[in-house]
Amino acid sequence: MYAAIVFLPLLGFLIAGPFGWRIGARPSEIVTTSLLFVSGALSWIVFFQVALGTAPASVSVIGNWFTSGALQVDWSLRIDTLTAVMLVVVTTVSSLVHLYSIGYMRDDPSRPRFFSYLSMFTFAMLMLVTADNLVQMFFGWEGVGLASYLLIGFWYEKPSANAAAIKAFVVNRVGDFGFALGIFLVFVLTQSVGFGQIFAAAPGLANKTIHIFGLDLDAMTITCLLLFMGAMGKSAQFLLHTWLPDAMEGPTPVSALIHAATMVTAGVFMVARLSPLFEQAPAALSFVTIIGATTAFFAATIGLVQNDIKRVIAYSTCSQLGYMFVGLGVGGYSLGVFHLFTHAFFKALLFLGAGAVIDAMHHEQDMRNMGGLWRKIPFTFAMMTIGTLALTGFPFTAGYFSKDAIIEAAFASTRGGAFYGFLLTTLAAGLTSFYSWRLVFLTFFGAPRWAAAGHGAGHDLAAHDHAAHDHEAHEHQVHDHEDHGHEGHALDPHESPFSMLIPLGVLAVGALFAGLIFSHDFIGEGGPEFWKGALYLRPDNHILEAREDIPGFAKQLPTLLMVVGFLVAVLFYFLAPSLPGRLARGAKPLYEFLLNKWYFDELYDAIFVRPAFSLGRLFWKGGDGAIIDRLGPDGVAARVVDVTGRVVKLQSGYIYHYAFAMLVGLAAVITWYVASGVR
Amino acid sequence: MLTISLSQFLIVAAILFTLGVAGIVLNHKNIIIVLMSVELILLSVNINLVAFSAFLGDLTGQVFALFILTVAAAEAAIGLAILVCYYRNRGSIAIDDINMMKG
Amino acid sequence: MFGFGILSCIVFLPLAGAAFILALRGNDEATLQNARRAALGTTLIVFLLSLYAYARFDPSSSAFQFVEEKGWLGNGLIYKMGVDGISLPFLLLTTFLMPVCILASWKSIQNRVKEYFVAFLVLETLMTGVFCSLDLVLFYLFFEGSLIPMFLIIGIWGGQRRVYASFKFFLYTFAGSVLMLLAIMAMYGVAGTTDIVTLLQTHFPSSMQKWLWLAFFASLAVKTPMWPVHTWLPDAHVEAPTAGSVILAGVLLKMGGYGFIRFSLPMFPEASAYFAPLVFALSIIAIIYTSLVALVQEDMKKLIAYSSVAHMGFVTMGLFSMTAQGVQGAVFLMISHGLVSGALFLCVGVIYDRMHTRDIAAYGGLVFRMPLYATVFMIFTLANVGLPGTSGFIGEFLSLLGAFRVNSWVAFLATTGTILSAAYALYLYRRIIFGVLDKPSLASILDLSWREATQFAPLVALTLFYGVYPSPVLNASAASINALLKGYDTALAVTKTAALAFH
Amino acid sequence: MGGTALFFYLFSTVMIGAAFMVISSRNPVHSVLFLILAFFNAAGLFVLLGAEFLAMILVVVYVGAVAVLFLFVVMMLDVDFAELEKGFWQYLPVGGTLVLVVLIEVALSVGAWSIGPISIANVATPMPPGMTNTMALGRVLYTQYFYLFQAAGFILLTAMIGAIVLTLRHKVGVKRQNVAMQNARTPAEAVEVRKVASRQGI
Amino acid sequence: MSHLSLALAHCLPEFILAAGTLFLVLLGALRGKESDGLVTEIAAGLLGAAIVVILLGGMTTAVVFGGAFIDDGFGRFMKVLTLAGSLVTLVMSQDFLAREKIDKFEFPVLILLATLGMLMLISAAGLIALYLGLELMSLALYVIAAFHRDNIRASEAGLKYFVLGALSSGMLLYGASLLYGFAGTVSFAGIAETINGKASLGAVFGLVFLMAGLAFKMSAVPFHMWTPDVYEGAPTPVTAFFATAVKMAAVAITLRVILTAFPGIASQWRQIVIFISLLSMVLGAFAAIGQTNIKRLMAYSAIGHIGFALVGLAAGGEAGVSGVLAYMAIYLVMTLGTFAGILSMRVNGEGVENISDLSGLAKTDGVMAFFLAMMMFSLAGIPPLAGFFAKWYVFNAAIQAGLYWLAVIGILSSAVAAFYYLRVVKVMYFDEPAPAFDEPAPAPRAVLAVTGILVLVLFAYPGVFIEATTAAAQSLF
Repeated sequence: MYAAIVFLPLLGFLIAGPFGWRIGARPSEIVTTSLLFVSGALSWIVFFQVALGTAPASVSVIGNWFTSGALQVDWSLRIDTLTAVMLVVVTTVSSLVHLYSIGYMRDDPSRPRFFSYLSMFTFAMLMLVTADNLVQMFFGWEGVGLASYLLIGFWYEKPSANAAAIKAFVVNRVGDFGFALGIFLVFVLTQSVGFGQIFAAAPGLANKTIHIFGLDLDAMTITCLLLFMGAMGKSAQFLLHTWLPDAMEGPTPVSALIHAATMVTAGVFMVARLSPLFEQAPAALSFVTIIGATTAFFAATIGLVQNDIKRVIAYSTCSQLGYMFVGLGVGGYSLGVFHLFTHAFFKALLFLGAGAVIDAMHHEQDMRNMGGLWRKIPFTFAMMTIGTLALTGFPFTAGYFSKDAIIEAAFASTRGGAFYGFLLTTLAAGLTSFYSWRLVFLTFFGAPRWAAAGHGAGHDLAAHDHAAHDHEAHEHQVHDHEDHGHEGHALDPHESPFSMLIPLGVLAVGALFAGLIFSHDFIGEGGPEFWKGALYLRPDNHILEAREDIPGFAKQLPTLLMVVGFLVAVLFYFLAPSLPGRLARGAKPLYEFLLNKWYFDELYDAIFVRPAFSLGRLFWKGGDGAIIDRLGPDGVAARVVDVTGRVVKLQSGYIYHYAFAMLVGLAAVITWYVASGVR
Repeated sequence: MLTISLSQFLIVAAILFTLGVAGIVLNHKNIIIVLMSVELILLSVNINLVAFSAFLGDLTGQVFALFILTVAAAEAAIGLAILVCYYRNRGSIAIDDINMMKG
Repeated sequence: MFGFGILSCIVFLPLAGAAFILALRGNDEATLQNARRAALGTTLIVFLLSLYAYARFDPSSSAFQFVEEKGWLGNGLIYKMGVDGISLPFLLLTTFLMPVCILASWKSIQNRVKEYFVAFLVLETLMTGVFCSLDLVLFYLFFEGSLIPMFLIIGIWGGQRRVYASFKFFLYTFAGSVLMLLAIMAMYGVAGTTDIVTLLQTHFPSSMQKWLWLAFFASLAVKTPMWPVHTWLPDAHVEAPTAGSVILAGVLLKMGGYGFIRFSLPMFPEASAYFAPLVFALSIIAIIYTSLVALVQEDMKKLIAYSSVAHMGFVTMGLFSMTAQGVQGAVFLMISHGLVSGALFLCVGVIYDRMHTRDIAAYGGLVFRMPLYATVFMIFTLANVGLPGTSGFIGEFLSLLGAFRVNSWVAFLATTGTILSAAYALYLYRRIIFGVLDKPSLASILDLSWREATQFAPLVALTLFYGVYPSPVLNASAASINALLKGYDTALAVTKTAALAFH
Repeated sequence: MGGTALFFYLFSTVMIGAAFMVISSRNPVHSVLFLILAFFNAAGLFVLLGAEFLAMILVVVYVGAVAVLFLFVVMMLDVDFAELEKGFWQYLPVGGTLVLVVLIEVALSVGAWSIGPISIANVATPMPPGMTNTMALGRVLYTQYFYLFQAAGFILLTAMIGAIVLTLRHKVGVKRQNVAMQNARTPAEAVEVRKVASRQGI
Repeated sequence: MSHLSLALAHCLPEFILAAGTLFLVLLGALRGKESDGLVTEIAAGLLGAAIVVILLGGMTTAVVFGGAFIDDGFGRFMKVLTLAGSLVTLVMSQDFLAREKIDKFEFPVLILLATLGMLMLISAAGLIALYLGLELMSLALYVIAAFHRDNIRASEAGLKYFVLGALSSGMLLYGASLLYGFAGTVSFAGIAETINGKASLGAVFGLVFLMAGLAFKMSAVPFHMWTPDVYEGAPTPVTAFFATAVKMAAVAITLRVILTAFPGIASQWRQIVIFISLLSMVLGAFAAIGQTNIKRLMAYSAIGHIGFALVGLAAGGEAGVSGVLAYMAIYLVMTLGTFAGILSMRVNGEGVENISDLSGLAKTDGVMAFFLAMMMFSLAGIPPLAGFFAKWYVFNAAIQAGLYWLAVIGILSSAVAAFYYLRVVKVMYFDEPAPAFDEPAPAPRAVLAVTGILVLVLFAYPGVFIEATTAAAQSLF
């Protein structure tokens, strides 16, 4: 059964991929989607058996992958509660996205390819979560990266999509770079990459020092930091986050599945899975907290001013991932995973909802060109509102349980960086509320700005975006391609087909109730029986208990800020629509700073991308051409020719020169002997 | 017996030899003089051989010298024949003109 | 004659094929077709023979197998053939790539067809000979001899600057190899024989080892090629015909790595340990430097050539880590790179045949007309990037792991190469395959023909198969490599412990 | 005693002087004449050394044959010697220095000549006592040196063939004497007897 | 008389050539113009007969004619090479001479005389015999260099060769006279006995002057200057003769003199040999690169190859000497093949000798291009062709003798030299075709094919060959 969960999507891929063009689009859709649903159903069974039930955790080895010296890597399936949770998240969201895509992609000629990619992604993700060793995890890790690459660049005729795809892959590779080094280090420390052995060896390695990179460092800290680097890349954490917003170039279902619900949470999963290691590295955990908190806040600030509906949600995702890491960082692994779980529902919901909006708007993504849609697409509006509520942590929705728990834990924790985490996540909670509602208001309320049809009109109507004019060109380029829907004729936003609406509904249920239902098991008293040791806590880690005992104000603070954020949004977009524009003008540098995403792209472009290209050019023309070739082969050849010229000149054709040469040779030799003192 | 030492003969021969070599190396005008320089070299060798022969009390040197004389005559004949042949083609025996082939 | 050992058959059978083609008279299409078929048939038979050898090969033994020995030059110079777990994969790689190359040349070579196939068959003899030789002089014979047909292949059937490239290729590698020849002579002086098996048991004096190592290095580093003696490779690749590039990247480069593992490491262990930092430094420079250079290339073949240099950097790094993972990884990476880079050159060849330009800027949006091609190209691009699940991953991973065990900085810097490789490979793919198909010249370009698909099919299959199940190669070589490492460690018993990075 | 030395120095000085003139003279004809002078003096040196036969041969062969041959060729080629007058001195510095170096070094070596340790007792063809130089040479030349003598013969043959093949030209239209035909002629073919009538002409 | 008949038995090859020459001179002189073809055939027959006589003859070593003549294994080996060179050259030359209208009967006669000189040279056991053999050879060579007497280049070549040759003979003689004066004897054995391991300046000077003369004949740097001009100017068959038979004889006598007369002062002559060997290898490699005339190219190639061969001599010992012998034998084969190719270079009856005339030969005459390319690769020393083994033997000897730097420089210059050989291949294979050559004469073509096959397959059966060189080398020690 376990194998079936993992390999059914692969089967789907193998059918829809190579043969999709032959069997046609509809069969491909049906095959992949139905296989996914089977897989999803099985996953729930596993979830009930393993997580909620009493079935034991198990590891089943499928076969040997490769063996070299002491290194043995198997293909295997590790099923425990953590895996089961992930299986449920992945297969559920994936199957829903498959279903949704049937509707969303209905006009696309490359549907078989799309569905095969989706299935392949699901397979890779499942390999990742079921891995019993780091290398298989790495396999899945890069596999999902590949799928992400392929799906971001799905519309390959778009230059921006291609660029975003490459960016995603390469930035992820930066993370994987750390991950790989981490794996190496783990192997060096434990002579194994299998989880069983690593986890067994981890306590013994606490506080051990290792000589690496010319320094003596704490073994577990450096190991965990390197591994976490992988997580940072995959989960788009601060510094390695730049690919995620650009990844929105992909079709919206992809954003929902990969860039919101599942793949990006792989980093969270990894840290949770490796909790036995991270528990031995408090310094690394502090780092996780700090990075997570920074991301949560930073992404939220950018989210405030974005105009592209998907980008707002993307930054929101980024921010929420930060929360998860804060949860992990303070030692509350279950908190992080629980937020992952709930987040999957509401963020997938938001994305799919956004997709429905975009679909309704004929592939318009700029919120400045929307407005007043709630009347046109009420169902979508409702779903989006539910998602927003869950995201902002409206009481008793999913986010309320999971997110607030993280903030509480950050407050309660005594670890390094925890207070920083608390502070920033709390602030971010307010910001989240603001931008989420801003999205809803701009999209569904106010005057319909799409009615005027055409780009320019939309812009003029948007009161707040004067300052953005400079960026028109840039923005234009970014969504040049999904806006072909409104070329010159009036829009008539419409509700999406049922295949799209059903997933929304299902997810909405999850977004509303997942927290309520599962918080007891995930993070409450039911935790130990639920997790059954899949997450390791050191005996001195009491964060889950401590979280319960924090003062009331700290508990209420996030909710309070959520309300404040909502009110500000109401103020800005209902009561005083001119205010955002004025504010943007008033604090122009800050606005610009946020609108340009803290200038990270520019910064990286300046310190990595462009130097890489100019270095490459320098090495090519200068290194290979001007130095190596010029001094090496070409230079030697030229010198040889010079020498030849000189030698040939000696051969003057004159007899006396020839005789002279003979005499010189003779004189040289006899002088040599006279000088060397032969008697 | 002789009062002139072997070395004196040898030095005379050496001078003659170097004169002959100089004639070839330094002469830049006339190929015939070069041929004559060759004869000088052979002469110096003969002096050497005869001197050694005398001082060693061994006839071999003289026999050698005799053969050298023979060969020298043959060599002169061939040399002059080639020279004539060349002159017929080129119309000159200036050394600087013997320069069709070089490099 | 040479007897009829299976290895001799494998090595010399192509010569028979070449003789047959030479004997064909006439220049009409039918004759040429016969020549093509003869070449394909010969290479296929050779491949089957090598498969048979593989089937009979005992992977649990580290000894040389199928050994044949005959007197030859006298004075300890013998005709000796044999394979062990290290050379067998290379032999198979060679015999496997040959039919593919013949297929790839089926249509694209239109002038001097017979000579072309003769050159290839002769080349096959020389290449397989390199991997089968158990006598150093015999090895050198094949090693150097392979320059001749390759020189002709580049020079006659190459591109515009073929003369420059072929000369550079020939003289560069020749100049390096002659020094190795001197070292071989010096070794002969010590051991009184050039029998590799005996030489493997011979201990060379420490000071001599360094010189010998350097001399071998001069040859092997050029062949591999390592930075900074790599500049012949881009030129040679760019100008060579497609199949020539495939062989060049697939097999000829591997001779360098094979030489290191067969000679430098086991025969000069002390020198290898002494010079390992140098190799590491050059390998890392190769990885980073050439990856960056690859990033800015405008010529497809050049880009792939530079990527080959970078990958061979991983190989040398892995080899000189002298860990089980490093060496096995290096061997596997060489095999994998042989398949992948060969396949990439075939990919370039496919569109070059159609458009007669290798200029990246001349392409774009091919996916619209050539979906199958795009898929194939994608698979090999990913394998080149070292994506897990493709053969490229195993080798890179193992060699990096091996290097990490020895020196963390080396592995750290080398791992950055994996980032850069992703960048240049995907960037290339994007520029050729993706984008809008707006160039009029491409409007009617055709997807892979059946013949082309046939030549890619086995490569795709192996690349993916080895990605998920690399054991056939790893297991075959394991015993020999373990023996190699054991010998190495014994030789360095004293120094090695002190040099351990981790304790 | 004094006489020998005197003649040695006389012959040597004149010979070297003449040799110098050979190579530096502007006119090749003069060079040839100086060459002859040098040979005569060398012959004198030979006589001093007791090699009378060689001295005579030198005069006969060189003066009588070789030098005359040179003279003949110089005359025959009829070169305009005025053209050939540049040169000798301008290359002297470099060439002369080198020649001088060789001379000094060789002189150093031969100036203190020491015959090898065992050679005197080991000579191949000791001078037979009480026999003239010519007779002694004659005795060994056709016996001990038979092989070399034959070789010298072949050298002369080569020279002959060479000189002929290079220079002999059968010019068309030149009448040559054909001895055989001349001898074979009979009066009958050569002479026609006619009766000629007086004061009529033929 | 039994003494003489014994001696004749040992110099039977020489006797055959000598007697045959006299007969041919008479025959030619008497028969006049019609005799040339016949004379050539008989001459070739004589050369062949001499080879047969040597191959079938005794395996003993004997010194005859009052210590002037030695018959030993080394001499027989080198004589076979020399005779083979002469024979093949003669056979190949017929067609060329006829077309150039210089097919006089004197040509084969002079070839025979030169060959006779070479045989005598190779068998010389004393200085006088050496000199006479050398002069017999040289005089004949002077003449045949200028044999095309109406051709200004040929006569210039003859003149240059003569003048410089005479100078070198003078040097050689001067050295010989010093050696005689030092040792009191002209026999090599006597000289060796006198020197007895002690290097005295007189003996060393004698050696140096002697070596200068011999180096000239081998065309080793710095006594090589005549080579390019003469190779270029002389008629092509003559050039082939120079490059093959003459080289064999010169190397043979150099080996013999050095090894039998000066074994005691090896450390002295080794310095000279290394010196000229190094210079020759380097100059041969560099100077050839800029050449456009293929005969001139072959001249520099010859200079370089002598350098390589001398590496073996520098190494000394049996291994080194057998290396030299092997080298020379292989070099003979390669050079004959190459010149067979050059002799076939003819367009519309006119001989051409520029490298560019070979352009695209692979397309116009694939067989010839193939074999010529084999020759070039072999000359460059690329395995598995014979040229590689030649280099293997000498450099291996050098390495075993500890001459590492000599070997390194030598082998690197061989890499430089590879360039110009490759250039010829490039011209033939990569360039667009020049006008096709005339239908080649059968003899050069056959020679090209036979030598090509020898060069190709030598590595398969080197056994007999190795044994022969080893045995020959042994007889010198």
